[in-house]
Amino acid sequence: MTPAVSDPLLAAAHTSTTEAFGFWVLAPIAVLAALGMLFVRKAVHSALLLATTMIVLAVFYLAQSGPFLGIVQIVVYTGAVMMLFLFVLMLVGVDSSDSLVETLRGQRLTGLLLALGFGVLVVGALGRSAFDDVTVVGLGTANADGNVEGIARLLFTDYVLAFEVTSALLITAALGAMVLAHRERHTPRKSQRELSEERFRSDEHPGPLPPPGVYARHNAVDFPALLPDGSTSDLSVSRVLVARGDVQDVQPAVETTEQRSIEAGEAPEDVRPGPTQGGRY
Amino acid sequence: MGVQNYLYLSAILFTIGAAGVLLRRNAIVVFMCVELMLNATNLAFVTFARIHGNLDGQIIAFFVMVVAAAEVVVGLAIIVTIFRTRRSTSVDDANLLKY
Amino acid sequence: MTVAAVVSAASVPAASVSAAAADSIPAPHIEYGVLSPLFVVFGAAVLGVLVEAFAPRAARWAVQVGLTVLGLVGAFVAVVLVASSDDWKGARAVVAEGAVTVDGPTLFLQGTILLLAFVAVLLLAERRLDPGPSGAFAAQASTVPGSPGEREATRAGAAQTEVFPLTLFAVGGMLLFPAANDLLVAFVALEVLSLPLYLLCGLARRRRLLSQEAAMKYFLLGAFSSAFFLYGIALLYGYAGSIRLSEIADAATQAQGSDVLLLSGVGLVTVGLLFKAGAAPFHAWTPDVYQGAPTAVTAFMAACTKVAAFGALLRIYYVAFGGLKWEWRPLMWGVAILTMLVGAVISLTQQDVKRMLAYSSIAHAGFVLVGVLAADDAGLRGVLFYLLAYGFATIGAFAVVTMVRDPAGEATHLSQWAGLGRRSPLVAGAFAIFLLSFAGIPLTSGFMSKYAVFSAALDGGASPVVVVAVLASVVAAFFYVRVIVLMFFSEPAADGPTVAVPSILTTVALALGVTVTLVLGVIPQPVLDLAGDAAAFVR
Amino acid sequence: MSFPYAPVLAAAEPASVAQASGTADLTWLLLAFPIAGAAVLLLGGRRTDRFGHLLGTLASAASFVVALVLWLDMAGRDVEERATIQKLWTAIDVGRFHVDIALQLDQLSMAFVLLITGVGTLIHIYSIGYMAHDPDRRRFFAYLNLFVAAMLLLVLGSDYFVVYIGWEGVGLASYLLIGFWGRNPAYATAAKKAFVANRVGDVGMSLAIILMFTTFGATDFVRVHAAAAGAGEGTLTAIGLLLLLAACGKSAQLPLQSWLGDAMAGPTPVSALIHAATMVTAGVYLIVRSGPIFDLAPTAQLVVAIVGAATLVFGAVIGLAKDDIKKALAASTMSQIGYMVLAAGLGPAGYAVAIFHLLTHGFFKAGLFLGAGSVMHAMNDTTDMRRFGGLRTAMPVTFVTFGLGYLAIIGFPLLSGFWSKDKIIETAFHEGGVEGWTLGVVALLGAGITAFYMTRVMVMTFFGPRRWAEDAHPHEAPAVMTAPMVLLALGSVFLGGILAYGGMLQDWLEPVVGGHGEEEGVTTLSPIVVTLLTLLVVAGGAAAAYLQYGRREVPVVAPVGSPATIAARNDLYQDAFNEAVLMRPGQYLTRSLVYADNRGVDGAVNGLAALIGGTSGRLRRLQTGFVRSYALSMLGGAALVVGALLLVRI
Repeated sequence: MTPAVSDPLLAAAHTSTTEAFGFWVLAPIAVLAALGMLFVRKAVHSALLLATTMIVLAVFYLAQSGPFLGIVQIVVYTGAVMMLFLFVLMLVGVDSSDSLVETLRGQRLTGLLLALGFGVLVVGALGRSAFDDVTVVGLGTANADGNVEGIARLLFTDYVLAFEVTSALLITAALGAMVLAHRERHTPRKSQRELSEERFRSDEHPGPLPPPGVYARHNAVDFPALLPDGSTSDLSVSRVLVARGDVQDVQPAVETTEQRSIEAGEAPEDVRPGPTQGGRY
Repeated sequence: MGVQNYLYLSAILFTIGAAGVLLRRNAIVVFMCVELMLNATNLAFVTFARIHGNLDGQIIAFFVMVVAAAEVVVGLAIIVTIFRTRRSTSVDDANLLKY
Repeated sequence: MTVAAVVSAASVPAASVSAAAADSIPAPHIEYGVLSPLFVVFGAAVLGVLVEAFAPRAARWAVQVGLTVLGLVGAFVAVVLVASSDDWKGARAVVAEGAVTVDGPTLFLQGTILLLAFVAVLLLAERRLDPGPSGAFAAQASTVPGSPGEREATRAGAAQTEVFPLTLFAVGGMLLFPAANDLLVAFVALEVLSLPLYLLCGLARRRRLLSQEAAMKYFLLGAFSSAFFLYGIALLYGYAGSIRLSEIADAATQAQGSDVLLLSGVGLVTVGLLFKAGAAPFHAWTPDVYQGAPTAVTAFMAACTKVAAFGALLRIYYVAFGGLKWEWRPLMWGVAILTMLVGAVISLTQQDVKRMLAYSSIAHAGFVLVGVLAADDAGLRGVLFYLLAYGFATIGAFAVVTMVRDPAGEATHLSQWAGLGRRSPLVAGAFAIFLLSFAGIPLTSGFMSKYAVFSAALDGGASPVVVVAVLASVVAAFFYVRVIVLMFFSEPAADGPTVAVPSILTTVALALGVTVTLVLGVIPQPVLDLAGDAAAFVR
Repeated sequence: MSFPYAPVLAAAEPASVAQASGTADLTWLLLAFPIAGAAVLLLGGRRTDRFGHLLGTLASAASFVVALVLWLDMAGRDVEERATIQKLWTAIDVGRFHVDIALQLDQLSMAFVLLITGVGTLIHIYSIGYMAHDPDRRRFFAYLNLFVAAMLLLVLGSDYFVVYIGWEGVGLASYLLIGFWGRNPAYATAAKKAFVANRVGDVGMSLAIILMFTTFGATDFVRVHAAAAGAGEGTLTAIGLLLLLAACGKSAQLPLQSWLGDAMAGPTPVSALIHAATMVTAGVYLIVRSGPIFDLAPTAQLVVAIVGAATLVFGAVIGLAKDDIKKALAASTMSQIGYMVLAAGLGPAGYAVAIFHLLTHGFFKAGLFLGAGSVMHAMNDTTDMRRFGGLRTAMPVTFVTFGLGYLAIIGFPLLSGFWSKDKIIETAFHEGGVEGWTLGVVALLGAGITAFYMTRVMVMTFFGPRRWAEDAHPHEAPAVMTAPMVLLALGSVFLGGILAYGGMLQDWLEPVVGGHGEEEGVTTLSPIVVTLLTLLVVAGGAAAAYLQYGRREVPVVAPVGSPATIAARNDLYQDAFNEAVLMRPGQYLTRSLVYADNRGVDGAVNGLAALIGGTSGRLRRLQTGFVRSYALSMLGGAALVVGALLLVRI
């Protein structure tokens, strides 16, 4: 551990004890979160773990004299990009989870081995580069006018062309999202009037359906309503319940044929009321 | 502690991201692993910037974020389109083109 | 045009950040004249986006095609002006605050890309082969294929005219990629050219499942390779403290201590470049994407992306890693040999024309790498010529693919091509010319380009690679000739595909392909001279 | 693919041929007219249907006029200054490989240019009538123009590479024209056969060019011929034999002769122009042009003479039995070109003679073909001579012109063929020794057979009773067709005499092809004796044929005949031979490759091919279609790339 340097300008040149402490606390969290991405089943969990890693990295940016980047990392990356990921996850079903059984033969083993080999190579290369001997210049001088000013100065001189060209990238992204996701309407939207006319002309039930439990001994959802003639209305119970055979017996005065079939546990073939049943409520 | 620890961390994160691309099947998660790789790269850039004492590294990291944002938009749009057609985001299901 | 606005707008926030810093930021100097090809293309693309917003739907297709063609032609004129003007000759160097180098190779490659893009746009704009307002593209890509929504969009005459601005953005990225003088610009250019391509791949009207699959594969693998490219940049930055190519070269030559970091960086940057160029072992995406993408887009990718990727590869390797020749050459030997063998050998058993052309493009990437190996101006000249010749032949070949159709769309299975020469000798003849050029038969451009790169590599001392290259050419030639025999000397199937009559657009594209292939085969000298004059990188 | 080996010989800088200037600057116009004609007709499409035939004819005629002007200009200059080279542009300049597209107009090419444009124009005119009812007449004329341009390039190129371009061009035009009526599968097969045989020849040509380049470091005539003396005889023999292979393909010589008969499937003017007068003589041109190489490679030269002699007899024997008038004429062409090749194989003594026979043959054979076309035209496109007979009264003009051509080809005294064929036989005897005697006797014998089968054609077509089909109403062709026939007939009568007068042609060609050779030769038989002998043999052959076909009834259905006749009718089993020796193995190879493709390594029929096919099949399986597998291969590749680079440092 290098002791902190007193000169504030060079403060960033060497790691302070505080920084070292922060590193050793946060780095394992980042690695664990990253590893977690590989092994959790649910995509949403992966996303949250990634966000964790990103926030840790943001802290590291702050610690390494990059306040601007640290903030941007949180605002843009964790804030915007990860939100986009989450939105899409919502869209495709937030519950979606991977089976962790590998289907490609040998993929997992070779993949892990290769990744390990690659990691060893890169870490080894970094290790052999002997940064221990290199004097870390630190950003004290570069950030003398402030980090944001320093970045701005470079951005609008040396990197101005890249900055301009990035605009093309952003336009492309917007255009791409439009192309793949936006659906243009090719027929005029129907007015309220047209919709209602359509509904009444169709053979569908035009008004509200009778609620369950009307005139019954209970008003629970699985008790069909009783009609004035004492028969039950199968329109009043959810079709799901009918299909499951969960409809309770209300002991009507007159047993209808439907009732009998429900009692027998047979689901009516067409649960939606046909046109002939239209008048039976 | 030497600054190279940040570099080791970035290499490790990069490798984990790469492994994730190979192992995960959900296209969105695969893509998140790519994002992890980019983040690891950014850490390396920031650390190198500190070592060299110039801000170029931070600028590049900044650009990477912008580029990644654009890439995310396009990528997710593609994935959503595929999901609409196939009702699946598994990369293994998209397997018509082969041999 | 818009660029000026961007610059002035950009400097405003910088000024407001800190009054003290504001006056100390010097106004950036951008040589608009020399960079005009780039700005013309991007400007046309932005205009195209505006057209999408404001032009009536019925007029959009025509306006977009016109605008795109105009943009490409204008940019080409600008390239010619820059290349010939005396005023700008002095400015032929590092411009735009050091971000871009405009030198011989840049101008030659930009000219090549613009010409090829022009021909590819003709194919993109073809609407007679696949009748309907949207041509070969989905009426509306956001609808699920086969759904009522899609039928409705088709009925309403929708067309995905965004294809054209997307293409222009991609072309803009391609123009910038080989000109990039620092690795950040290279990375941004790489993304600018890739993102539109990912999108374009998924827009096919027919066989959309395949098309979308291609888009996803291309996108995921492309993003994966970008990450490697970027990590390579990080390592190089860590080594040299800068991402300027020249400064990396300087740092490499004045190396003190360990250069492991440098070499790892070179390796990872190479991964990204070889991926775009379609070289083994990073070629796996090529066949799938080429097969799935709409054929016109495939033609565009196969020709223009390859030129841009190899241009950037050449610049980065010659300028930044020039001093490391002895380190990277064994690696490139291996990659070139592997690429040629994989491409040539696997193409033998392909049954699908587009896939076969994809493998052929892999093999050709290997042949071009042979020229890169020479690592001198002769090699550079050979590669420049090769890219131009191959680009025209490959677009022409894909143009033929778009014309051979059955009721389900393009008939790409090779067995369906049997006897094509009997039904339509002209089209089959054109395809045969392209195949002969791919095979490197004399009197076609393929022969001259192979000769140019192989002889440069021989002089550069890479004779074993050249031997393998010749063997691979023989294997590939066998296959090409077999296809020719299939087309001309076997009986056509009764229910085989027909050769649809295209509009003037595809006809012109095809005619250009044939003409350039033959002319470059018989009188290649003017173009060789041009490439020779251009073949020197400014550091 | 040729590689820049260090050239064995530094090619001498040429100085012997002057750069074109003055009128000779017009040389390029010769090519420009037909190229422009073809381009307009092909690109103009249906719009040019109405005037296409006229434009095509005009282009050819314009070329002929230019040729005449150039010829007069050349004749007006001193002998040493006659040859000129017009450099158009530099085609290739890569490393040590330098090729100029340049046109060399010397006495030899001048003769060819006049023949090609002259006969070509006549045939263009004839085709206006012959193809009048074909809806694709414009396309036909476009191809004809294309052919003329390519043929001119072939004879004008100053570099073997340029000749090769023309060589491929005439092959292409010939392929297009043979298959012009390609809807008929038999015709398409014929086109394919021609295509394949020519490709075999082309391989020889391209190998020869590569060999020249590696030996001499150059491929243009001047430097190659100047440097030839310094090369080893082995190399020169190899080059010579490869050139001979090329010549065999183009000129239908053994063993690549089989395509010519089938090529008669094309329209008759095509047969006259390409398969009688011009293209098939390209092989002779190539051999004569490469004289300096052959002169230094006696073995190759002897092979040339033997091939010529063998083809001469072979073609003549086939001609004996053919009932199809065009096929009989094709066999005769084969045989006559055999004469030329034989002469060209006799060295400097024979070159001029070969060209002499080539020119006269160009006239009378074109005339004969046009006559045959006229007959077919009159007989509803029947080609079977057994259905002809007694046509002399119905078609007097055709009869006379065909008859003059007939007399010329059999060598009737004082007609064209008499002078040139007699000269060949004479030169052969002049060689002396066993070779000279053998070749001479073969040539003499060939003259007899020629007389026999040509008399047979003549008698069966124009004399005897009418054996026409019921619906045949023979009539004379329109003037646009008969006029060219008359002109060609005049050529058949007088051209030989004019060119032979005082050795005019030989003097003209001498600067290019070398001396007469009469002085050097061994006098075995005096010329008078040879001439008399020839006349005797010819008269015998003609008389025998007359007795066979003129005095007896010719059955409408061909009799079974002796085994020899059957063999001759079947082209001496050339196709069977080709099939057994050339095609079958090729087919087995192809099939085994396909099999290997399909079955992977199981079908290890053919070692390497199977290996490659199998490897391909397996490697293909690596392309699993799974993104994750691809990503795996990329990560592996990345690790390999980085590892390989770092390996240097560890």
